[in-house]
Amino acid sequence: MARILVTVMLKPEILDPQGAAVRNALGRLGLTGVNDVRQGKQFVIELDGDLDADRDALLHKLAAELLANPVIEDYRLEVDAQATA
Amino acid sequence: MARILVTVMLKPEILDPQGAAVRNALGRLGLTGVNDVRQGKQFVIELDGDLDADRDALLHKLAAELLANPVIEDYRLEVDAQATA
Amino acid sequence: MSTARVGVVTFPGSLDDGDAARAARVAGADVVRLWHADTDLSGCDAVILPGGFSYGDYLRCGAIARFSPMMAQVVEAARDGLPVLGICNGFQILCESHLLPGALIRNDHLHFICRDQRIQIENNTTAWTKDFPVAHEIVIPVKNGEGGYVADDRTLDMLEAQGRVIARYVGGNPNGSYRDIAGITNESGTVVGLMPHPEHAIDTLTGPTADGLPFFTSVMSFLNSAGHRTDAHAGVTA
Amino acid sequence: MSTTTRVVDTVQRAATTPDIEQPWADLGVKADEYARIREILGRRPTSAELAMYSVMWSEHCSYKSSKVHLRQFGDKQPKTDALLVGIGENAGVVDVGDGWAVTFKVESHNHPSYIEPYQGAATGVGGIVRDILAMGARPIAVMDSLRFGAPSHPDTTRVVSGIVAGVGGYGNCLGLPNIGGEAVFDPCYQGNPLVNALCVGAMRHEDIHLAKASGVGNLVVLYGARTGGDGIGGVSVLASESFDATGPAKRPAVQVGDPFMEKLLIECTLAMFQAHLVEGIQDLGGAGLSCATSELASNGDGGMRIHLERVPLRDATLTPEEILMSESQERMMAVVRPENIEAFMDICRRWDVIATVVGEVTDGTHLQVFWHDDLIVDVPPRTVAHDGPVYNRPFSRPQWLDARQADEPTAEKLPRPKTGEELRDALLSLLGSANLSSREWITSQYDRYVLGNTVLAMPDDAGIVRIDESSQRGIAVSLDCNSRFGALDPYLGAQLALSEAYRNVAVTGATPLAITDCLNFGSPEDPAVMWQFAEAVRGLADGCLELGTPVTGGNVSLYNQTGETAIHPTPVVGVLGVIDDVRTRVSIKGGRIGDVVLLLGTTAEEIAGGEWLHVAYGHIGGMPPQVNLAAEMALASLIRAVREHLTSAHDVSDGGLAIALAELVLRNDYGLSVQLPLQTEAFIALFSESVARAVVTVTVADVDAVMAAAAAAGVECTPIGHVTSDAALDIAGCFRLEVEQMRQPWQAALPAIMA
Ligand SMILES: Nc1ncnc2c1ncn2[C@@H]1O[C@H](COP(=O)(O)OP(=O)(O)O)[C@@H](O)[C@H]1O
Ligand SMILES: [Mg+2]
Repeated sequence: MARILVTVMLKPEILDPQGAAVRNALGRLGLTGVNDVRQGKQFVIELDGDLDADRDALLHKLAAELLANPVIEDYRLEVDAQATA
Repeated sequence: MARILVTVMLKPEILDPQGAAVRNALGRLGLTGVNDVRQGKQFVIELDGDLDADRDALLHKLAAELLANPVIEDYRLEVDAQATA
Repeated sequence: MSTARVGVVTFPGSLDDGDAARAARVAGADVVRLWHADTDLSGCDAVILPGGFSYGDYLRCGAIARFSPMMAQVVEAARDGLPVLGICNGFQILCESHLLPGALIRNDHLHFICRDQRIQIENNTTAWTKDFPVAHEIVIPVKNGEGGYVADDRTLDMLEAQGRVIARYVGGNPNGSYRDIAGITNESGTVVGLMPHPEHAIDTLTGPTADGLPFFTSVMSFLNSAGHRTDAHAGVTA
Repeated sequence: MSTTTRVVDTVQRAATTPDIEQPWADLGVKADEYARIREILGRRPTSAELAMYSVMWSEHCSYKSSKVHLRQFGDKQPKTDALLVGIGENAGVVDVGDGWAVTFKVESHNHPSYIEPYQGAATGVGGIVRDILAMGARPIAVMDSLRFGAPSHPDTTRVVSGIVAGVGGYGNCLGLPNIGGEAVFDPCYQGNPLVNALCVGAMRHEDIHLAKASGVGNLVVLYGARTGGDGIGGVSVLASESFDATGPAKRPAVQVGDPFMEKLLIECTLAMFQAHLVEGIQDLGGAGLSCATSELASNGDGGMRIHLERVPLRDATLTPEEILMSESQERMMAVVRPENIEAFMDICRRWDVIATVVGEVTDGTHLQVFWHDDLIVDVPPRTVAHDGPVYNRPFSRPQWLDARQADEPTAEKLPRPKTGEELRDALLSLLGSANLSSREWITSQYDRYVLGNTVLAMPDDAGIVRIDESSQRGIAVSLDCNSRFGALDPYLGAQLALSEAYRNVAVTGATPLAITDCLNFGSPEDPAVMWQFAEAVRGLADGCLELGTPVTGGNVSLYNQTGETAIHPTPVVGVLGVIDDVRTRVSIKGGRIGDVVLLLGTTAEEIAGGEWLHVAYGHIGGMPPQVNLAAEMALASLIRAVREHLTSAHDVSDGGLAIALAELVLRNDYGLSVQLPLQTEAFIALFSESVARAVVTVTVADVDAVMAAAAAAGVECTPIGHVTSDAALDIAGCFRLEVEQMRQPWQAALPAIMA
């Protein structure tokens, strides 16, 4: 079994209204010195068997084009070594 | 500067319609053996100065009660050591 | 006896506050508009948390509104018996505030949905449903993107056992709500959360039906029946 | 971080370095335009000035290709007392009676919606709402006219789902009911989807605000979102000029909307209007600060000074040129008297909106922009905002058009259904087609109830919103266009769009008053396209003159083409009507068992460009239906006169009578028993798309009164059947279809495309 984490964040230059809302809320609730908050998505993907080269390549492609919207988002893909047997 | 990552995921027993939709899409696009997909949120929080004990405690409280809804979600808080000066 | 005062809270991003105020007025209430940043319930005998996208609903619906100064007042007063109706975003705020159990998540089909929805009123003893006949079926608009009611099985069983599911979807579940739940109440039947929008169904000119009006007349009858006019709330807010 | 030794290109530097090479061509400025800028200024422009001129003189902002034609809307403007503010302002304003004024406009956001469908469509809605707000009105409803590529194309679901979610996501979050629109699929829009968004606002006459900066010493305030690098991909060439080694940060071409911020902006702006704190106001849309400052200054009576470094930024690396051109959303600019500024700021604080005094109105004649202490822009504002280039682009009737028009869809060439069974199957295939099937997959994603004043919305012919709860006064709006008609004949195509929108408003019982339009065409550099454009404008202007409904404003979107292939001419027309008591409106919903069905209007053999031909053969050829605006007016006044007698009404347009009848049955779950007029072939009676027709239901007792009124109005009125209780459409001698047989394909089509 393999467990993959894909994290998708808006590109730094793109407006992130959700992050801004969270930043303001944190400030209102007393957290000082909050410089910036960005909000993204995390996908936890559990695959049967292990991640061979083919599936790894496909996964990267799908992360880049399906999970992330390449026009406005970047993605990061990590294999969760602990959970991956 | 400190950089904190808060990841919020639905508790395992709660239905995750977004995760299910992603699982189906991955399958349709040819990724085999996808067992499960869960979709959560990740917040990247940049703080001025370093994370003292007070702010750390407040941040945990806010992560638990504001960033996550404890009724349906769990959170994980990590300090991004690399980015944190 | 003076007319009952019903407060409607406006948060930044509230959208149905005007509609809720209109509905309460049509039901005969003296309507007071309450502002999220204020800390005074202005002697209201009941409060409505209207629909909309408070704070853009960016983090989670209702998550940020819950921390507003006005909500601190509402939560405290609700624990002392103030009737509170949360519609849609208001329902989400009530769950986020833990005045009601469970939570509302993204619709199972992942789309915003606006349609005329059949629902059955299953509990006509709450402050907000007492004017409905038993097991009455009505049609009112439902419109939400995150309207799926979820809770763990124990909570759901408890709500069922205590008759606290006040309304259920019939003829198709619009959002994947567990057990077709459209609305629930607290133990005392004073706080009600409802996903569909009765305030958009108070006359047939602008709504699909006038089936929503009894929610608003109910609270008036509730307040007017002996013992529930809570001038005592002045004490809470003072 | 790189240290940047930035050279500020000041006015003084420009004067002393006339020969520096400037990247005008990369900014889309033509050689003669650059020469003209130098002539206007008497020197080379600074890079900031070049930035301003380049965006303001672009096709999108200056209308340089379309201007010479659009003048006809003014020249041929019908006499009317209804027009309070005409073309040229952010949006036109119409008097709707009782001291109420309504402003409405449709605008395109086509290209961005192809690149990033969700955000493109969302920011399209956001932009048009700010236009309406800037007139002093409270936005009260939105509509959207959408065009997508072929239903079967692999890219279509991405575009449709993103655009629909974007229109809904933004409009729903603003709390504006969506009261109608269109959604059309055609291969000509592959790669060129159209998103035309309309917003309507209402205000009292005295609340009309204009975009002008007057009153020396008055303050210029920028409020709303911070400025980021949105939509300025192109200007980066300027920024790279100004930096040494290291290039500028990457700038997004995609604008991301924040509807929550816009909602705050609306409430905050309306509160300022109410407190009379605003002297002049302008929204920031295309060309951002360049546009807002130059237009405000140019419409005012003095000059303006702006301190650009005061603009709150989301991205500290932005250069002054980029700040001037940024298209960051959700921003407004107001002119405020100094004595009112505290009150203004208080309102902004209440709504958590950032507001900054960035300049003032001066007694000069120039718009001057400072970056810290350096003067970087010093221009006569009119030359930027209004005196842009005007092209007389060559246009000529395309040679292929004769052949196309001669290619009549005759029965010999393209066989038509004859037997009852064939006619029934034809109706079923239309009901299950991409363009005539239920729009519910789309419209159920839009909130139509918010604000509690929606009297009619989808699937009715026009949207109606009440504007005054005490008097029950309301307005009706419809957006329409069949672009295949335009492909056959652009002059007639534009008039047919007008005709249909007018009819949709009229069948509700409202009185059509005024027009807005969004002209979507291919490249103006192609003389054939330019001819189509010119013909469409001429057709629309002539049509509006005849109907007595002025064009109050609109939008032009050119370059909608892929390679050499342009979209069909798509002049989307929005008609606004007034109804003095919304309780008297007539809807598709209605009619009781036993009611008589009347067909109003005259049917001729008009098949070309219509839906049956499109679905059966995908054929484009022949001449579109004949335009008869006098008949439209007669139909409209008839319906208005007898509206109290009508239990329901529905216009006959796309798909002809067959579709109109099927829609009545589907909406009301009753049956219709119909006898087609004997003198017409059944196929023509059912599927022809002749104009100026409607079906209405009336109680038996009222039939004579309505027939008499029709005779008096000169409208042919034919009883064709009655309402029955058996939930089926029964066309005597042809076929019988149960409601559920029709509902199945009708409901399944869009979900199947989107699956
Ligand atoms: N994109 C859209 N947005 C909102 N409403 C729409 C859209 N597309 C279609 N509708 C609505 O669906 C109904 C049917 O559309 P259509 O058949 O094009 O109407 P019509 O032929 O009367 O112009 C109308 O009420 C129309 O306003
Ligand atoms: Mg119509």
